[in-house]
Amino acid sequence: MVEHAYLIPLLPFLVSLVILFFFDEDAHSPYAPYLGIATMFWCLVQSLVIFHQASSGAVHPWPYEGSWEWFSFAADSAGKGFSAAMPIGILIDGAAAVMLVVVTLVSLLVQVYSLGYMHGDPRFKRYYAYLSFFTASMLGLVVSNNLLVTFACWELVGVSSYLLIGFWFEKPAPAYASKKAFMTTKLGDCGLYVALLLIWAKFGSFKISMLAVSAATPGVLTPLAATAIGLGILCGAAGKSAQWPLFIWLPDAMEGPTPVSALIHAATMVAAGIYLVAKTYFIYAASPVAMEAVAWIGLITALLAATMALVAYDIKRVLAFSTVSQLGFMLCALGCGGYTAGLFHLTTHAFFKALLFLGAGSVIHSVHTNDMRQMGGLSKKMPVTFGTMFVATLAIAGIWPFAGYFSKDMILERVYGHNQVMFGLLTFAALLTAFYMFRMIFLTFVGDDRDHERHHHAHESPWVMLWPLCLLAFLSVVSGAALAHNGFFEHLVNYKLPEGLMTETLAPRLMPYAVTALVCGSIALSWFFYGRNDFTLAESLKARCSPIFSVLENRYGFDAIFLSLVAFSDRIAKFAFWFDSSVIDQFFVDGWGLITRICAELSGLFDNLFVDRTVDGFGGLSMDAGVLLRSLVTHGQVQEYLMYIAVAVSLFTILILSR
Amino acid sequence: MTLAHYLTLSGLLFLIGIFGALTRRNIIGILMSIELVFNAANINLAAFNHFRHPGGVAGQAVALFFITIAAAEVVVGLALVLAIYRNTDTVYVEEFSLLKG
Amino acid sequence: MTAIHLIFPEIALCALALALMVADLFVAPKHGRLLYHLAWLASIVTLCLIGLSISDAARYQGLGSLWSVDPMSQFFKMLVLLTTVLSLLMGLEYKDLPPARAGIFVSLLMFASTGMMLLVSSVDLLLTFVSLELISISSFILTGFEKRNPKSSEGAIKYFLFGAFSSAVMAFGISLFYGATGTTKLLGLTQAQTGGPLFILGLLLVLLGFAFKASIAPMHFWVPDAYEGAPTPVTAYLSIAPKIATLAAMLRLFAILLPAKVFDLTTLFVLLSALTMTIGNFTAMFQRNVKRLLAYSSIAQAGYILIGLVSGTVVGMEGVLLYSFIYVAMNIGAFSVAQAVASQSSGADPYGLESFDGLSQRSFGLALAMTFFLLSLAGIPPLAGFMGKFYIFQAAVQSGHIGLAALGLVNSVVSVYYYMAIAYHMFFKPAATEEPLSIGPYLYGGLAVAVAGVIIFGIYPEPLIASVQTSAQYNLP
Amino acid sequence: MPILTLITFLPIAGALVILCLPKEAEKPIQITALVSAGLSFVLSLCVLYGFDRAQPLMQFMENADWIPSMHVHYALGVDGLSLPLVLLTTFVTVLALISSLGIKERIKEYFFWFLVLEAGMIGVFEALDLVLFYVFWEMTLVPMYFLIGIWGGPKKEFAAIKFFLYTLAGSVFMLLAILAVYFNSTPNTFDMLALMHQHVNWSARFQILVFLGFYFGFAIKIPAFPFHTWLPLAHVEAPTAVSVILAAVLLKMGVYGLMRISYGMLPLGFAWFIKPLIIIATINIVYGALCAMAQTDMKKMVAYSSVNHMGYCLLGIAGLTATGFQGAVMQMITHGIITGSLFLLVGVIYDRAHTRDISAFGGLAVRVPTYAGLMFLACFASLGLPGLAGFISEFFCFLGAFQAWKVYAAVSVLGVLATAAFFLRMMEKVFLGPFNNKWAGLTDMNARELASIVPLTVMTVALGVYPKWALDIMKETLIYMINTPR
Amino acid sequence: MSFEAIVFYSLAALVLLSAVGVVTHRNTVHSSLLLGLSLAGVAGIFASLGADFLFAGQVLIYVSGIAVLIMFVVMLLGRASDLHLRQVNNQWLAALLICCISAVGLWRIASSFRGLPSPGPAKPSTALLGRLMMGDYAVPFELISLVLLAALLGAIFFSHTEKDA
Repeated sequence: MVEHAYLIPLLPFLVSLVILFFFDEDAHSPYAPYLGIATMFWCLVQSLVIFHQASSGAVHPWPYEGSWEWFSFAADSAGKGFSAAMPIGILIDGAAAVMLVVVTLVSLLVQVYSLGYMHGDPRFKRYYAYLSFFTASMLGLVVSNNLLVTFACWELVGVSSYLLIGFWFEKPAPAYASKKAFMTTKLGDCGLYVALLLIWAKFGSFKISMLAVSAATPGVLTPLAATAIGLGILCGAAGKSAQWPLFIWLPDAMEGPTPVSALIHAATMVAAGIYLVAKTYFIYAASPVAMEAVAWIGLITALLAATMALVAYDIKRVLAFSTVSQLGFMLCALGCGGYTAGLFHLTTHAFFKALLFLGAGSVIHSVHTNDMRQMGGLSKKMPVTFGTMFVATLAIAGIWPFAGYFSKDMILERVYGHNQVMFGLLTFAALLTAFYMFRMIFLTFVGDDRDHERHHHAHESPWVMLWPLCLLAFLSVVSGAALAHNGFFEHLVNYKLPEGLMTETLAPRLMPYAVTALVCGSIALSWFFYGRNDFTLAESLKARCSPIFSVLENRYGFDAIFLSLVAFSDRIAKFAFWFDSSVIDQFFVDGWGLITRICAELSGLFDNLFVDRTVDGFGGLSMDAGVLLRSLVTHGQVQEYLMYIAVAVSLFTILILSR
Repeated sequence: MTLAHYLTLSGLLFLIGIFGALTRRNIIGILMSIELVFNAANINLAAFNHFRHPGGVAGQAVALFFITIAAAEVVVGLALVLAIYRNTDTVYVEEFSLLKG
Repeated sequence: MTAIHLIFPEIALCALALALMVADLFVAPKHGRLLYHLAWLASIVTLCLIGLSISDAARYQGLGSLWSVDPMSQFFKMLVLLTTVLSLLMGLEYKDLPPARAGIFVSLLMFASTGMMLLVSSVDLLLTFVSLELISISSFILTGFEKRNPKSSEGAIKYFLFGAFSSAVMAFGISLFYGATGTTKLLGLTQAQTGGPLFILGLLLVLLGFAFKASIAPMHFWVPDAYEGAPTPVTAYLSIAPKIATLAAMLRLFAILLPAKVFDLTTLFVLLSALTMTIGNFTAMFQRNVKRLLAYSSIAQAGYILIGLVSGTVVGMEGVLLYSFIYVAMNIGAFSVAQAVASQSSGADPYGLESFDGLSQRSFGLALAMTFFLLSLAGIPPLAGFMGKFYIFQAAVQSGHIGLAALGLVNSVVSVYYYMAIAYHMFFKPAATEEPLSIGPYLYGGLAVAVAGVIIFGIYPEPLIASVQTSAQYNLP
Repeated sequence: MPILTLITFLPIAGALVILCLPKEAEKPIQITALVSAGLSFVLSLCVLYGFDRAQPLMQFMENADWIPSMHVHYALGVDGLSLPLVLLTTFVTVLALISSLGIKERIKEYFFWFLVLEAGMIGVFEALDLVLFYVFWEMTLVPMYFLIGIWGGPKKEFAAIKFFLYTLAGSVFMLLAILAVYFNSTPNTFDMLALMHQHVNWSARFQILVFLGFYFGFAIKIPAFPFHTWLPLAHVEAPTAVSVILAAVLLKMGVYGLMRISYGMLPLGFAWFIKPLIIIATINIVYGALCAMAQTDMKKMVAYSSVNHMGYCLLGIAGLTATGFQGAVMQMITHGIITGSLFLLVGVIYDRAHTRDISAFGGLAVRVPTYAGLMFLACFASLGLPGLAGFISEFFCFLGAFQAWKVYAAVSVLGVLATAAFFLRMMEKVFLGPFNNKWAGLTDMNARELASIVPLTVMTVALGVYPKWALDIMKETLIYMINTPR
Repeated sequence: MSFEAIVFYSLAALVLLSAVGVVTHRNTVHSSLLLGLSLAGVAGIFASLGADFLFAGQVLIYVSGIAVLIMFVVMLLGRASDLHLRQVNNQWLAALLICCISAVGLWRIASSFRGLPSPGPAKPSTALLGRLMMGDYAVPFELISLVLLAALLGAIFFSHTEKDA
């Protein structure tokens, strides 16, 4: 099965084309989604089989790599050109196997969920085409054995994200958000682009397996180069995974349909950055600086995003900040040498965050608003949604035995081993997580209904939307324990760090319990503020700390910085164009015009300027010089012309004199 | 008398002719000045023939040609003056201003 | 009376001209056109005679007392005659010439051609001077031939004043030349004779006379006035035949003088060439009358040809020949189109640029032909003008005058500006009238020849170049 | 069979036939034009079929004496560098002609000039003799002048003469350089292939001077900063199909010349200029993108994006690596295809709305989905989205340049970002957001427009997904060019 | 001072003074008369140089031909107002300057021949001239007739009043 893994990205891609070109837009044909869902189901099955094969060690050699020639091109080596092959192929290792399952599963569930959520949308078919296209690109990114192809898919997921965020493009906000998302990630991609160039310059190959071998060979990769490449990739990852300082696009990306947010901006695409860092871990292994940078970026992001989530009222925004924060956890783990921990959290987080988003979608579908202040008390109206979301919240908060407990614990353990200040900060972020997640739950589902009208019309979503929730809830409960069992996950992804990074400072045994206790305290605090149907305390706190609140609500001003950056670049562009049209162009046109005019004045005979009607440059030139020169030679006067001849004669005689 | 005397004479005549051609406003005046230039050339020819190349008569022959050609030019010129006088009623060169660059 | 047989074609042309003059007496004024036909036929007959002299070089080419008949002179004579034929064809379609005076017109034109033919053969300053005078006097009269058009008379009188003045100066120069050498013959000048200030001043004044005829700056001021005033066929004729004939005479003079190392004429002529083409082009830019524009353009073209002259190499000389040939085709073509357009123009100035408005709508073929001529004049491939320029610039680069070549190239860029101004009127402006423009059969024939020349020799110049290479030989000791 | 001659002169034959047709016969004129250009395209496909991709040298060579007395030959041939460009020319011309079927006035003249233009362009890429090269090079000027000047926009006359003078000014220096090369070769020759071996005898000083002469000609065509200012004007004023040709083919002539002549004949001159070249390339990329960002006119924006994209070509060349060269050639092809379709698409909207102002639209994706889809695709291709044609070529350019010029290449990446910025802004303003009811009457693309654009779109995707097809044609030649001892 | 010198100087004075009169005199009729005088002086110079045929030619063609012709035309076209008009244009100063500059050069040339005395009394040259005209210079001689013919044609053409006008 694994040798046909190329089908996994290929089929959705073809299906997206089929849907786009062969299905009718207006007919609300039910086949388009079913075709997509069926394909995704097939992909899931295949992924599960591969996962099974991988976990049972049935694949030899492992990791599996299948490679074909994409094209061959002219390459250089020491000033000599030669024909080099650019491979395209699949590389299935543990991380890929896990990611395949996660992506296909979430995608399948989201597609099913969307049957209900997107029902009746005028661009229903196109939605499915985009989803399939996105999934194909994402899967391509996961399985590719070639960094160039990975980058290609990386960009393609960006485009599908662009298309899906801006799916309801008639509204200005999604249109703007989609552009912002694309541009911000593109900014990060510039770093990745340079990193790719550096990789080629250093290794002369993009094949990941080859790179890994070369990187391990002493002398090939200098620490400086490794740092540069590592930072470049980090740049790309920061863009895609919405890390500080490029996280600004993710909250805005919530303008897209909620299932899309669940799929792209929670479970899969945003994880691509983490995945890429993991895939190129061998480079970071060669550069402690890059590694440290990864860790700190992750940590900063985790903290900042968590604080921002504290004050958000838009349910999807809360989840978006939470996502950013959790991605920061993962990155921090990777930066601390926690390869397994990072990927493990990636996996579990995919399940419960997708669940949270889908649940939020269900809520929004029901009450038609995103604003939590207009919700409240929905638990009675939407018990299934509430139940599943509560499970997810427990999971993300890291309560035993839910999935998040295991992965977060692994991360903290790892970070503790690496740097205890970091550990402290990260633990704080974890506490904040629990706080704001429960704040969300309390505001949404608990207490009184604050908007009776909306509450009255609220209803449980159809089952087509609910059973994906249930399935995800199930996974949120069991996946952590199951995967962590006997080091199953660690064995599966199986990355051996170089000796230097193996910091075996074991965390105290009591640490998990202590953290859990603290988390519980945080939840209790959250209940104290928001769970009692009495917000006076929260309000007074807000009033007292209003500067802090406004900083948080303004996202620490990062949005403003980026806006001013955009404005600045616009100004530069305007200046460049002014320079182009008024300086360079004028220099040539007017310069030419000036020369022409001077020559014409000197040659002395002109009346009517064909020119001044056509060449704009002539108009601005001074006429005074013309008048002056012209008065020297008037027109048509025979004897003045004869004078020239006489002058020539006298010049000749002087010439004779000089001899 | 040396050749220098004759050359001085012809040179002065030449310059007077040039001056006249440059300054006379009347076409016929210009024409007459041009005749002076021709005569200067002829004096040159005759003088050179006499002083430097006494063996032949080429100089005189050329002078004879010049005289004839000058005559032909005068004829055409005067005819043109007549024609243009009929058209424009003037013989002053500055007054010809139909053609301008 | 040595070797008079060498100039039989000239004698024949002259005799035919005299015959036509006499025939005028017997032809009724309304049948004046007959004389034009006879005239161009006569020119073709002479052309055939020259062809004969080329085919039997041993017999009909050689050194006479005052003239040298050699491949180069025959080449230029053919060009002069070709121009004569084409101008006469234009004259057939020109409405403003008095039909009653056809005899005078054609015989004067043929006299002038005779003068030019002798001029290109002449190796004696006296003969040169007399031929020049014959050309000049005929040209004065031809220029003023539209008696009822004051512009024509004015052009003629200006032309005359310049001509008389410069020939007087030239006469003075010849007298000095004679004084220095004791002869008017160019051949057999020895180095001893060519040193002194007397000789040099004489030579320079003689060159001034040439420069006048070839319209080289600063002796070009008569050109636009005379060209604008003259009847268009005469303009076409004057813009080509005297110019190339004079340049041929200068070529011969150079060929004799340069080996004698008299004096660094090259520097002077580099300056003159640069001045001529620059003034011509930059002034042409501001013209609104096509005849004037083409007049300035012809000044500039003379500047280009001078580049070949100053190169002083065989290639440069070939370039002069080649360019002259191509110049005939493109200039006569341009004037023919101008005449055709003006003849059916209702504007205040028939030769104004406005007359060309929308020509492409009225006659695409004519507009296209004009475009070809103009582009050829500008030196855009694949038209013949490019080949000419290419050859000339090639010669300049070869002989180290790279700066001059560069200036020439820059000038040709500038020239595109005003050539394209005509194209602008022809193609971009809407036509004042929609009625198609028709042209007469003879003009059509002349145009066809010119277009064919411009295109064929642009695409396949080899036969022309080959013939130029054989023609660029002269009989000199 | 002299197939290259046929390819080159079939359009001329078509033009002559058109010249003989009466101007009222619109259908026959259009059919003649399409048939002759189409035949030319088919023949160039035949050349592609017969082309030996493993062979780096010239193929299908034709050689005949043209002007023996000046050692000028009529020599044609294609190799991996020129064949793709010939194919591009014939292909794009057919599509441009299809799109030109919408031209309503002065049809005869239009198609006449168009076909002459095509012949000139094909000839430039095939010529193996410098004089022939120059002749074809200049042959493109005049038709372009008329095509812009007659059928162009409001400032067409100025644009036309500016284009003409600018390019001519450049090419006269080229002529001077050609002459210099000729006289310094032994034996004197204009044969481009023979001249490739002459540089061993040439001093660095001479090579530099000659290089500059050629460079003026090429830089103006490319257009390289600061000689690019004719381009926005000419593009904006030209009619759609002509903009397409201008962007897709004409600009390539400059890059082609740089690679074929400057690089091949003047290694020392080229080496001397390599530093300025990389700086110019960087300026072209970043500055071109910035200028494009400031535009409100869609067409002008695309025009400036051409400046930016040709910067990539220069970047690739300046790397002096096989990869960079590959990128440059590939970029020429892909830019031709992508920008060609962009211009066609802008023309579509202009035909309907009579404005190209970005802010005049809004939300058009609802009304004209096909158009929007094609436009999105073209824009994404232009900003270098992987999977579409622009990515691979751009990437190779960077890859090639990066090996020699890390900082410049890295700075140039900013240009990619800026490109994305202005394309996205254009897409947002025109197609997304609330629908502007002013355009309620807008119709989606018709069959003619689809016929002219869809092939380009298909090529965009095809070359993006499977670039092997194009890369294989040029690969061996470029490797050979790099490996030739210099 | 020898007789020869007296003759030369008096002739030269005649030529130059009347030439100055020609170019400066306000009355064109007087100018033309002075022209005749000047030309006659030149004829005298020819005679003193022993060019007897040239002397004859000068007297016949110039003095009695051209000068008289000019006089006729001047009188034909003369207007009373002419006498009150300035006959010299406003660039006379520049012209004078140019002439002075040229004069320096010409003087330099002339002065280089200061030491060249007359080779002796002139021999009669008419026969030689005739032989030359019929010999080497036959073609220019014939050509001159063509020139004169052309001039004649021109004169006829221009002075002929068009009846059909």
